[in-house]
Amino acid sequence: MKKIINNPENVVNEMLEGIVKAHPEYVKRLEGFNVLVRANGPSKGKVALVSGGGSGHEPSHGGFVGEGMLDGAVAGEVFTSPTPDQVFEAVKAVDGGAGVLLVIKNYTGDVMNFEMAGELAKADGIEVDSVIVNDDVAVENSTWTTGRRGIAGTIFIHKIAGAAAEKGMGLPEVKRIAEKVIANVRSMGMSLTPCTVPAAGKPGFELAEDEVEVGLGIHGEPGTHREKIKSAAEITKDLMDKIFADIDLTQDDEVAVLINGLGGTPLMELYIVNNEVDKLLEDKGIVIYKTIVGNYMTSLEMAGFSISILKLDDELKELLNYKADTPAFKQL
Amino acid sequence: MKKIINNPENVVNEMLEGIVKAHPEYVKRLEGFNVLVRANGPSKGKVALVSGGGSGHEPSHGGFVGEGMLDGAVAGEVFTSPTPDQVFEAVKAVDGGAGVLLVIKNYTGDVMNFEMAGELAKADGIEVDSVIVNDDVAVENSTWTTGRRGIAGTIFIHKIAGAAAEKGMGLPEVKRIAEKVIANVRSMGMSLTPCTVPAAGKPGFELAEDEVEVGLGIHGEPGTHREKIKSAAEITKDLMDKIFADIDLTQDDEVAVLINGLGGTPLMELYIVNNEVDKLLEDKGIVIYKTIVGNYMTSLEMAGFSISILKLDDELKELLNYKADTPAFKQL
Amino acid sequence: MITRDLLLDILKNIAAVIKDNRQFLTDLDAAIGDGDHGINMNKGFKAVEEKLDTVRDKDCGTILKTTAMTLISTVGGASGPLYGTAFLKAAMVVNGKMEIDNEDIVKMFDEGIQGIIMRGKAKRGEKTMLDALIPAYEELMNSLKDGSTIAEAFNKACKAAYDGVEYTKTIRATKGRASYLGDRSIGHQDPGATSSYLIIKTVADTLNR
Amino acid sequence: MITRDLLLDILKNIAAVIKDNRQFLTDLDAAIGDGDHGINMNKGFKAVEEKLDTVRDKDCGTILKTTAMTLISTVGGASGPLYGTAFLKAAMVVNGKMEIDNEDIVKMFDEGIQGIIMRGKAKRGEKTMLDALIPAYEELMNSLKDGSTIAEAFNKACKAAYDGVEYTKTIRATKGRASYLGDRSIGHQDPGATSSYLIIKTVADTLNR
Ligand SMILES: Nc1ncnc2c1ncn2[C@@H]1O[C@H](COP(=O)(O)OP(=O)(O)O)[C@@H](O)[C@H]1O
Ligand SMILES: Nc1ncnc2c1ncn2[C@@H]1O[C@H](COP(=O)(O)OP(=O)(O)O)[C@@H](O)[C@H]1O
Ligand SMILES: [Mg+2]
Ligand SMILES: [Mg+2]
Ligand SMILES: [Mg+2]
Ligand SMILES: [Mg+2]
Repeated sequence: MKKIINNPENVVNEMLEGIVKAHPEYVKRLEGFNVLVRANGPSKGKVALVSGGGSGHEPSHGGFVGEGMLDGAVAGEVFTSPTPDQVFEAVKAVDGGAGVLLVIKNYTGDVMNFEMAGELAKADGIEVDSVIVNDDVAVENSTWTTGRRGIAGTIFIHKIAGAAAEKGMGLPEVKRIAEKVIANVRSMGMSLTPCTVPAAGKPGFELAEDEVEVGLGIHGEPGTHREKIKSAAEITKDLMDKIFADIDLTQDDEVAVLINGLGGTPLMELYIVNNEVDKLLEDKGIVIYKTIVGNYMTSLEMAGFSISILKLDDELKELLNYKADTPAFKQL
Repeated sequence: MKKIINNPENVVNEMLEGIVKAHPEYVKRLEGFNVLVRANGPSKGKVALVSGGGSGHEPSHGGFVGEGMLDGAVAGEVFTSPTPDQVFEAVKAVDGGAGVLLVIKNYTGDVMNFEMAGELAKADGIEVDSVIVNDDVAVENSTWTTGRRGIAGTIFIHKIAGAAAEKGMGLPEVKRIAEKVIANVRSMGMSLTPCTVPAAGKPGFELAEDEVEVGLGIHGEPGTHREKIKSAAEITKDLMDKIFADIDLTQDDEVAVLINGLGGTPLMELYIVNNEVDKLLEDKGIVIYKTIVGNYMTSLEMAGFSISILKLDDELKELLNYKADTPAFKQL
Repeated sequence: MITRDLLLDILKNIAAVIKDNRQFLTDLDAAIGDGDHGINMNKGFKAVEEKLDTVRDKDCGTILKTTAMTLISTVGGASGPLYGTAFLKAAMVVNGKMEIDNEDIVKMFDEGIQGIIMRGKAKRGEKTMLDALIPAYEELMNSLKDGSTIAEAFNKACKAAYDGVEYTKTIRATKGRASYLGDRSIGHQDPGATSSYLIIKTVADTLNR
Repeated sequence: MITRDLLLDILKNIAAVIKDNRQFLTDLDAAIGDGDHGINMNKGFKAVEEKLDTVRDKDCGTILKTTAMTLISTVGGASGPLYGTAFLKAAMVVNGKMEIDNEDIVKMFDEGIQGIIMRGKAKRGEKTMLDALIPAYEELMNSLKDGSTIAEAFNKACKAAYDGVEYTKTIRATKGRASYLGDRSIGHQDPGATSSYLIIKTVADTLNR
């Protein structure tokens, strides 16, 4: 294992310290917890958004704490859902009296831990609701699995529901918006290399020099299948075909595109992928309203990427364009 | 070679297409050239900034084209300086009548190609001047080398000289500001893995599983020496010691910090490094005015990082804080 | 009959066994999950062991509730809330008691399993810890009915849990992270079922000493 | 005496030799530079070869000027401006001429080297292309003075260039990218000196056919 770290058991703590020291104008840490909240929070009368999950997905989730996006982010151990007490602490800290929306990615552990936290918060008299993000079309439907996973499409929920909250909408409205985004976003990814959880010390899986893993999650868990590496055009087409099959898109529909790097893939390759995505959308007469390219929901140093497509309407467009000012996502 | 690309010979072209398609509100491409300029440029009466170099450093340099930073970016082949005709074309396209400043990193090829372009532009009646960035303290002084290299500290020149130009300063002033930044910024980097130029098809060097390369440039060229991998604290201290030895910093001085990822290193590790940098600066009573953490000047998929420290005064602070709106660097 | 001291022993021994099997459980999870099950469980039971000192002289319910809360707040992932809920439900059965009788044990086991089902919404045959726990529970109940001692009954339960783990190799996961693998999960044993087996085995071994 | 057709042949042959040595030059550059010298040079001379068709019936100066401009606008890196400038300076010597005589050749070679020095500010002994070119030039000049034919003179120049390349192995680079390596550049031959040797060798081989 070759990493720039100190003690593998202490990476989350040191990382959180490093984030707070880098961005004190945006975030502060809840003393004794792996929770980042807005430096100037809580915002009185504003619905608060709390997201989180295992660490190793940076800049998710702490990087999106700030104006127009999250109010709090809870960091579990690497690739491990945070525990209910941590989430509960975040909820208490960000509640400004207008209630808290939990943004949960659909992994058994995340769902259970966040829901337990929600129960604790409700028992404490805090208004809490939650949405479950499940954008990953690589996973079969819920007859055979726990349902689709939440992956990079989550960024759109943070951005758009975050804008709704910032604009002063109430908890039911913010939840409705978040669910609209969830209903309209689909993603799929692939990877060229595994990644190594520091505490594990060795890669989660192995890939031959000419092999790629298709449809994998964001925790280094194996994907749907392996295949020989193909050209960027072919890989992109495969992923887009799966996305197209799962979302109703017709000519003149408007979409937002996220080409998300998994941590070890250079921007050069992400832009080459974007070039292919653009062609495929153009072929169908679909209008690209906004494109985001970069590392937003990563899996440590894994090489690979995911594509997320969000179908937009006027309401989502306006919220997508709303100002955001966070360490990792800014929009003027 | 495992990359998400199509034809290795065509990566720069496809990448530039992908950038323009992702960010049409920021950049457009000069037809037939590997040059990106502001979508709404040239800005009449404003000094224009042109930067560039080999490709493979994304988001440098095209990602910094936009309000408050660059007016044009010239992309060479991967890790190869662009040719004079390309730079010349960029200069012609961005000139708004107030002259053009070339930001050149101190590599023999870059200096010669950009200077030839400057000569062509002057012959064409355009007011052109240039600055040469040489922030890399890993390299010995110019008795033994062509002088220190330009690496990630270049971002500060783009940001600060870009702000000066945006504020309406004249070419000599913008140049003075750029040179002040150059005089006050020092950087040093290290890597855990090599990277592979697509057209070459194999890594530029090899490293054992427990070895790191210290003080290397941003083109995969070997560094000053190799050593066994150490802890983040030790590695950071080594690099900071070299930086401290080269820049006059005393108690209460204010600095900006850039922890720059080389492309394959996760943000988690960069933040762990930032935590160490912060401690070392604090120990000396040096005040951190602003910190930037992320992939800004990369070497394809190389794992590793560099630290840049910029000593600030009131003028530089004001310009550093000035609004910027580009694909890869935004400041509200 | 399990005395408070025996209960404390059992918990300490579980912590030791989980620690010994940290890498094994992690490797099992790496094959079909995300490779953290051993790390998470070890973190949790290490914390439990440390916490036990503070409740040595409390009743069995308090000891088990403390165990549950510690697991919930340290393990994380899927197994944290599941084991945590199981211990919490079991704790409620022996609230205030200084000893646990055989009837309690059956009830605790049943409540624990119901807690896991409530929290995780899985059923037997979905390649989870339930595939070790439910057969073990059934075997325990039947053996006690047939007149076995508690130590004998746990030996049989342990055997059933083992078979349950073996059975998870033959089926496809439809719950938890391994479900994403589809048929590729077949052939691998479930990490959570394995940790459940190890826990039951440790109870049996401790009782048989 | 080099006729226009011979000049065109030489340039075509250089393109072929550079192509054959693309990987070799790149590997040399990977060791002490950034591993692109062969790629860059090949790109440049391939473009030159394609461009030659458009200037077949022009004078030697135009042919060489076209070569220079093509190299400048395709090679990039350090070697692009350097070789480009060298060819540009050499072109100026034979402006309008349909043939190149021995005196021109010496002058062209000298002017080319001066161009490289002007552009790159290096001198002999800094582990650059100059360490192949300057000894080759001196040998060429002396041989011609001593009455050698141009073909013989280029053979000797080629030998001197080769020795120059060998010499670069023994010294530390103080110019170009290899200078960053400090003493670690010792033991490696300079890629630019090697491409210069290959170019001179190709001239020699073409003249000797
Ligand atoms: N819904 C569920 N019900 C019961 N057990 C489950 C469920 N989901 C997962 N598990 C168990 O949890 C184990 C994985 O635990 P662990 O690796 O700690 O969590 P995670 O999958 O979040 O990383 C699986 O092997 C399985 O036995
Ligand atoms: N200042 C200089 N003067 C003469 N030759 C130089 C100079 N700098 C570099 N070179 C030559 O250029 C060669 C490297 O060329 P190339 O790899 O194409 O450029 P780059 O170093 O920009 O990648 C070196 O091997 C050396 O011979
Ligand atoms: Mg996990
Ligand atoms: Mg180069
Ligand atoms: Mg797991
Ligand atoms: Mg080179």
